Amino acid sequence: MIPETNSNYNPRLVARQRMGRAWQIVFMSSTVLALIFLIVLMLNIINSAFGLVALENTIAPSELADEPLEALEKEALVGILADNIRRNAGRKLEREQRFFADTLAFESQEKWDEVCARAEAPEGCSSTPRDHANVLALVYERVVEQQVLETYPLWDSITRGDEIRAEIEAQHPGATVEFWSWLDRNFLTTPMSSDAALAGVRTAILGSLWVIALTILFAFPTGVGAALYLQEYAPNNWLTRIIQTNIDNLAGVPSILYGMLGLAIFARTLEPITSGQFLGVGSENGRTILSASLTMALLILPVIIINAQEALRAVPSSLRNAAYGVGATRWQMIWSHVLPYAMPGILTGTILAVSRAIGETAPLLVVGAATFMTSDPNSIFSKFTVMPIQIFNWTSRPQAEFRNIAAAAIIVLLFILLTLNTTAILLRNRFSTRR
Amino acid sequence: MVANTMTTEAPQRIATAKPVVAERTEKTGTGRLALDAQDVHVYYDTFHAVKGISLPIHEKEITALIGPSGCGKSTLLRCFNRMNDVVSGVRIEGQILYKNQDIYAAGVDPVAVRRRIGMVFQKPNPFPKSIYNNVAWGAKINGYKGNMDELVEKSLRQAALWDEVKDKLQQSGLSLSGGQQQRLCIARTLAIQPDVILMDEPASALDPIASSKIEELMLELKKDYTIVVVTHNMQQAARVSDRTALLWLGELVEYDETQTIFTNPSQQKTEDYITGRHG
Amino acid sequence: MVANTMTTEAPQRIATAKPVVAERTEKTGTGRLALDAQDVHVYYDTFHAVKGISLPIHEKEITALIGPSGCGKSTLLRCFNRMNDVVSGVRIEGQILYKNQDIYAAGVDPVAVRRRIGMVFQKPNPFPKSIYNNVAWGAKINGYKGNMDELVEKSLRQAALWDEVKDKLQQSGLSLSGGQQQRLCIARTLAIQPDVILMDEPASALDPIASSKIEELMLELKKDYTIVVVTHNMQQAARVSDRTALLWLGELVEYDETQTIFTNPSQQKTEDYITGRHG
Amino acid sequence: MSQTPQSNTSSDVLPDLSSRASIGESIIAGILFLCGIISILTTISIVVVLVREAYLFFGASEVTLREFFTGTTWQPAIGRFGIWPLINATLMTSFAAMLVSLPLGISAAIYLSEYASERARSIIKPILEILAGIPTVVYGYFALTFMTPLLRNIFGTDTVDIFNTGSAGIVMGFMILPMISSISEDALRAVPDSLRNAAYGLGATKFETAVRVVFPAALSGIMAAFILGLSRAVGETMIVAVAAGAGPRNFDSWGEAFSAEGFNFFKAAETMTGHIARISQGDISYASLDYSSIFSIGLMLFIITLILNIISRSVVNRLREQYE
Amino acid sequence: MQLHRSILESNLQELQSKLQEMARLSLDGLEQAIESLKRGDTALAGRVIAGDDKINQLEVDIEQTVVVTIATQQPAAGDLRAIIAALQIATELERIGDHAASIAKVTIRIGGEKLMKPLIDIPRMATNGKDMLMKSLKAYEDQDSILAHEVAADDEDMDLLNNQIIRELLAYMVEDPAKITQGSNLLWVTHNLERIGDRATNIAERVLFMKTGETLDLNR
Amino acid sequence: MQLHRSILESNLQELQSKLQEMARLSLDGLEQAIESLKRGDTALAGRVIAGDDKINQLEVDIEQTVVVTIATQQPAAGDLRAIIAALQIATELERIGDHAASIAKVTIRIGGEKLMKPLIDIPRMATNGKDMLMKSLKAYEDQDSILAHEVAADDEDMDLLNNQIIRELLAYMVEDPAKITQGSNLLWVTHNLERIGDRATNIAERVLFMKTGETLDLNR
Ligand SMILES: Nc1ncnc2c1ncn2[C@@H]1O[C@H](COP(=O)(O)OP(=O)(O)OP(=O)(O)O)[C@@H](O)[C@H]1O
Ligand SMILES: Nc1ncnc2c1ncn2[C@@H]1O[C@H](COP(=O)(O)OP(=O)(O)OP(=O)(O)O)[C@@H](O)[C@H]1O
Ligand SMILES: [Mg+2]
Ligand SMILES: [Mg+2]
Ligand SMILES: O=P([O-])([O-])[O-]
Repeated sequence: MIPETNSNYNPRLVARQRMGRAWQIVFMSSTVLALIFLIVLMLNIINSAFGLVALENTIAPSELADEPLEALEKEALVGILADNIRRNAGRKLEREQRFFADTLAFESQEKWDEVCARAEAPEGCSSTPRDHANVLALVYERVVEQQVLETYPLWDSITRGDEIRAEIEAQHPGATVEFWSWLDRNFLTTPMSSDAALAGVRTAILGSLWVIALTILFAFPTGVGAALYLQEYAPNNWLTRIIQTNIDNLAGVPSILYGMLGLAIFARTLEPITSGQFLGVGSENGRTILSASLTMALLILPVIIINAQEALRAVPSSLRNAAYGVGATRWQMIWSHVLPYAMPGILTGTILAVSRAIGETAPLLVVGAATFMTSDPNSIFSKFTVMPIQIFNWTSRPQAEFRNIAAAAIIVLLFILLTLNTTAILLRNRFSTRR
Repeated sequence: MVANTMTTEAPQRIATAKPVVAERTEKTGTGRLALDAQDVHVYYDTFHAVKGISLPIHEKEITALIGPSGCGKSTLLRCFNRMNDVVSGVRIEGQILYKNQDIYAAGVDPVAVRRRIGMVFQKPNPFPKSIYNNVAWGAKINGYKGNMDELVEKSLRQAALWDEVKDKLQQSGLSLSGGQQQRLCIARTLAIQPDVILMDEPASALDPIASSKIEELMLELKKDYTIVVVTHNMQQAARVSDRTALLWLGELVEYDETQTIFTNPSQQKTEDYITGRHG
Repeated sequence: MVANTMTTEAPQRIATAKPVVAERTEKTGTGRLALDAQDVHVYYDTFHAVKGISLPIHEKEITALIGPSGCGKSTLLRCFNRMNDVVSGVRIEGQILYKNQDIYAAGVDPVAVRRRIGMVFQKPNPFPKSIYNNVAWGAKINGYKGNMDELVEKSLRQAALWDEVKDKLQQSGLSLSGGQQQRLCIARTLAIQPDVILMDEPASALDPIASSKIEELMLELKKDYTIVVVTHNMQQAARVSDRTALLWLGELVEYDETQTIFTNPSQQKTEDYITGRHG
Repeated sequence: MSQTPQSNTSSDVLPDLSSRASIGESIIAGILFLCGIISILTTISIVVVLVREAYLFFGASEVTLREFFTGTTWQPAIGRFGIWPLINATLMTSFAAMLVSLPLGISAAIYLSEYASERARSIIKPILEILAGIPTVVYGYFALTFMTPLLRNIFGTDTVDIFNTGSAGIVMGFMILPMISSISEDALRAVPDSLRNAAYGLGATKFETAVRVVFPAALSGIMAAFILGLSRAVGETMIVAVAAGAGPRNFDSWGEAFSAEGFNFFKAAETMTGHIARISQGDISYASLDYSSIFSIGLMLFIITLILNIISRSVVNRLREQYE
Repeated sequence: MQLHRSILESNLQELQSKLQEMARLSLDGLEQAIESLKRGDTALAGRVIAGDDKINQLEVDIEQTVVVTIATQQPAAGDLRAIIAALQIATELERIGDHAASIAKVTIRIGGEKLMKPLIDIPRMATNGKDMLMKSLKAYEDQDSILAHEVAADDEDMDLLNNQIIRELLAYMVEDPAKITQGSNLLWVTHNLERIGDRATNIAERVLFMKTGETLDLNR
Repeated sequence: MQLHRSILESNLQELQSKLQEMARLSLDGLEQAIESLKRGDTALAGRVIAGDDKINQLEVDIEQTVVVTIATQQPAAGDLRAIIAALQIATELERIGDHAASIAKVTIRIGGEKLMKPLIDIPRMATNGKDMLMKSLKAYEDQDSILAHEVAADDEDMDLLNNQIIRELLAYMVEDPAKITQGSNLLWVTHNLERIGDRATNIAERVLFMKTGETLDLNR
């Protein structure tokens, strides 16, 4: 020990060091708590996305055929359909999409010709026939009519699987018990359905992609342009200050208000444009991908601008001086030095903003996402739904199995976001270490 | 644009002004003026940073600007190639003659001025590009038509950097040490073949060794270029410059040959500053 | 802990080592040692930054550490009050004796060491608190029992700052000029009444005028304190210090009275460095 | 001035210093300016939209401004438009959120910036960023499927409703936590190391350095984090839409509104944002009072968050000045 | 806070006071040497010769201080000129000390021998030399260039006086060859005194240099 | 990139070459002065006296260069000692020039008068002095301290020779009072030559100072 020799001071070192250690534990625990929360959240979702389900079929597949249904030819499957559903329902299916290219399964040829001759011919008249998987799905949906009686979370399924099986045995004697992953290939590739067991997220994923692609197209150039204007060109006057203040404030406006803006302006006032009616195509109203994208673009624009400004501000003024010093014009300076230097920062900021946009729900809810949509979007004037809307929709439903597919959809969404965020972080780290 | 006689006699007109601008026999230089600041005032919004300074800059000599912090050295220096235009809220009065033209006259493009009057800054600021491109870029945008490889080599040689970098021209300019970076910045300026090189504390961010290399380089360069250098380091001004101007609160206290300033200044203020008795 | 005789004879053991540590008759100081570094090595992870330096620091004198950038001056200085402990990946070997104790011995709390061996940094770093609290804070946490107002006034007076700030003690320390801030930082250190004050380029961030004020202050302070100062500015070392140590690539080249180092060094490397012929 | 014979023979060639045509430069500047203006248009649109619809709303015969601000019931079906129930719910969820996020967030920030090793930081920081990147609807899901059952387990199913503000608020707190800890940490790390060195140099312990030097120096940044977090909580929609309840908790009188029951965290309630989200779902008619009523709520929301933002920015600016 | 460059100033101070010390010692030496000559006091002369060591040592000290000051304090302008002047004045003073010693040596050489005539002009010359020296030192201390110029004027008188004494002594010697040895010794004394005048003039030159930075030659 | 402090080195170079020039001029002056004395060539003597101006000017130049170099180049250690040494050597050389002029003045004072005896010892002394001077300058150029010590040893011979000449001249004068004037003039010449030896020794001292930083007194 170094003794205190100055009698004017009494440092009480031991006590001070002890107090320091106590608080350090407090600080660390808080951090750990936040991490625990994240883990619990993830586990909770995984817990719901997988697990045992109790199933009951109206007709057991074994009663329909000797072999497993999957092994049957398409013709046989259509035969099963024809045997088990009402003819009207069959016709309806055929009008949506025909079963065979050459023959008709439910409709008579004359009736078919007549229907197809109408001005508004159904899609089935022109579409390619249903494939095997489609027909198989129809068999399950319409004939086997598998119903989910009960679902169990993963944790319970693992820890007390036998108990659960016994329980189900007791309550639903005819039911089968299966271990399901709610997240599977089918889930990703099938469209929405009102039956949780059959529903998928394809439409929503495609919707999200459309909306985001368009959003980036609108927001990125504008955002970078605005940032360049503010950082490199704007004179220091009232207008600039107003723009700046305004952008800062916009970044803090709750997202739902953007939704209201989108609703009032894009979906309603600009309906003729956003619906595509001015081109004679598209939907009946303005609640389209275009409206959604424009809304989203406005929403993330301030974020992009602010991030880009930050990145531009990080460009050392010495670099600008250097360029001027060798006789560069302003744009030469920006194009050759400022932008390349700031681009990683700008991209990082943009990716983060975009990943926020992907997860945004409220504004699109307000702009008018379709809550139930089975056909894929195919133009900017299509109706739309997106992943988070789908999740919200499923979460809000009372039936337990929708929670399970909501969880599965969440995993998909989180996976996309995680990928984007990781890209952003890697990008940032790579360029921050390079300097 | 004002046609002005730019001769060694030019400073006469200043002789009547208070700051004593002495003229002696030249030891170095050509005896002509490279630049001639005439009654220059600079305002930052309302702040009067440079107060009517007249300063003839002699060709192929090193002129040093010294003075306490905030006295307007950098501001004055940046007037010489209109770098102040980049700063917002600056107003400049007076004339700066370069080859008989006022560089502040209407119709003069600051970009053209900067091409003739290059600048080197306090902190080495190479572009985050390869060494080669650092040197070539300025020449390229200024439409250099000759052999670029030769120009790059020549500029790097002149900046006493060639031997150290000739095997790694494609490496980033940022991979060099501070002193090398500063010489790279000088090479970059040389590549646009200016007449005058302005340097704002070019060695103050460097350690003494790198700093003396820059000093040696300046001495080498003055054979071909006119150099105006701002420095905080009085001893540095003493070591390298041919003429020294002492600024104080935006005014020119004294401007004379460096050896006179440092051995026998005519103003008491200079004497006090030089001898370290600045109160 | 090693009980070591701390007398003027202590440096004898070094005489056998290569760097010549000359002992002359004292002009100032008490003739005793305030600190005694013995064969100190510092490693940053695997990098050997300080290579077995032995350096006796004389009480109530100013000892200057000079040398080219990266030679380990700051690293060595920070060993003297265990500030290196704050840096991760540092390993220190050897002993530094303070009042017959090795400050690196097990059981020595670095906090206690720093309380006795204060430090002033390159960039003025006042706390964003009032001037008064800047000075009082360190004393307070160290359990100062006397009259705080008096201590603050005394410390500010010692730091030659009292007259400039006595009417605005409640203003933020950051509202002062750079030079004043640095003197505030010195006052803050004085308020904990250390024995030794370490200064790492205390004036290098300041302009020449503020810088000379710090130099004057150091001369004033050495009446009561032992000062070890790192400086890039050789001339500054020459001006203020009683002894100068030249470091080179982590080794001690020469350590002697300043006037000997600057007029008649015994090592050729010192001569070259001092005369500016560092290649 | 007289031309002396020696005059400036160096001017072999008079250099051309005149302006080059720079129309391209001007066009670019113009385009960039237009980009900057878009943000102004956005704000104007928001204000115009909100104010116009709100004006229609207040112009309707069923609604009076007085009732809007003094009523304690929001029941459009019977023409009762007192906004308090919605504000009350917003306050409750926000309060719960801040109660969770502030102490945890700041503690975590101090830990990360002052104590954690570089390695620990490099692991924990991105994880917290993940937390910040999770869409709010997922938090809503979590509140509904985990937090509420947990609360019901602890406090009993009778006390705790399936939809309740407490669960939404707590989860919202964790949603905001990374934001608070990240901004606070930035503020703490923005405190220059030289200040820490100064404290160590005076014989301060690590804790004293962190809490008595670094923390106060970063206080305005931390304040800004708090206010931004609050603003975020007030504007948050999906968590409350999913977990807090799907109908305003109406009160018969102000007395009831300010009774313990009025602030019961275990009961369902609908916040301003939750209400907007619910009403705007589905095909509401643009001409209906429902439609314009949500714009009046939106206007309130806009004003509240605007004020919070302005406060936080001025705090941040003060921080900036301090260090420049 | 006031800036005064304490070390530089204390060094300048030190130089100043050492110079004063030297001046005092050499003036004393001169006076005593003349006194010893007048009185034929060889013991006193011995003391003068011994005292010269002190003066020499002071010159060495001053030289050391000058080098250290230049090396460590980087003086410029007036300070630098003052330091260089101090160095050169010290050389002059050292030589004046030598001259005094030379005169004392004459005393010893002459021994107890009676002087060929009572000394009148030589002491007068010595007094003149002392006056010039004191004047030049005062000019140095006060940086008084007028006084410095006066010194140069005085030197002319000194030269006249010198020539007169030489003629006189030569006449004596021609008259009485027995006095040749003593005469040439006394010639030597006057020569030394004349040189002291030159030295004083040199000091005055240094003062002017220090004040103006111009080097002139007042001996011309 | 190699560092060489070009201005400082060119200044040092300049000092060096000016010193050499001074040395050359003063050696020439000395030689010619002795020659003029031997031959009674007053015209040559006149040229020697006139040539002294050049030497004086060089000293002023050197002084100026020294001050400028110190003020602008902040020399330290060896550089600084070399500069200070140059300043002091210049002073010595200037004085040597004066001595040569003094000897030349004697030639003029003697006029056409026949010398009382053929000059043998005086030219020998002059040659000795020249040798010493050359040696000391070589020591300066080569920083050769051994040579410098040799110079000091030579000075002892010089003093012996001087005493011998003085005795001899005095004897002549006592013998023939008519030769007193010329004799005392020749005494003056030997004195000047003796001083030249001292000067050379001083230069040697400076060389040692420059090499070691120690000031010693070889005259002791
Ligand atoms: N952009 C600016 N806006 C307002 N005032 C400025 C600006 N730049 C400089 N000044 C002020 O002008 C004065 C002169 O500044 P300048 O940078 O020329 O000083 P300097 O002599 O170069 O000082 P230093 O040695 O610190 O670089 C200072 O008082 C400074 O505060
Ligand atoms: N924290 C660190 N980690 C690794 N290496 C370091 C660290 N700090 C310093 N070094 C290295 O140790 C060596 C000595 O550094 P130090 O800062 O002591 O040098 P210095 O002499 O003070 O230089 P300067 O004059 O530039 O301040 C340098 O080579 C440096 O790169
Ligand atoms: Mg500047
Ligand atoms: Mg350092
Ligand atoms: O010392 P002096 O030979 O010049 O008298």
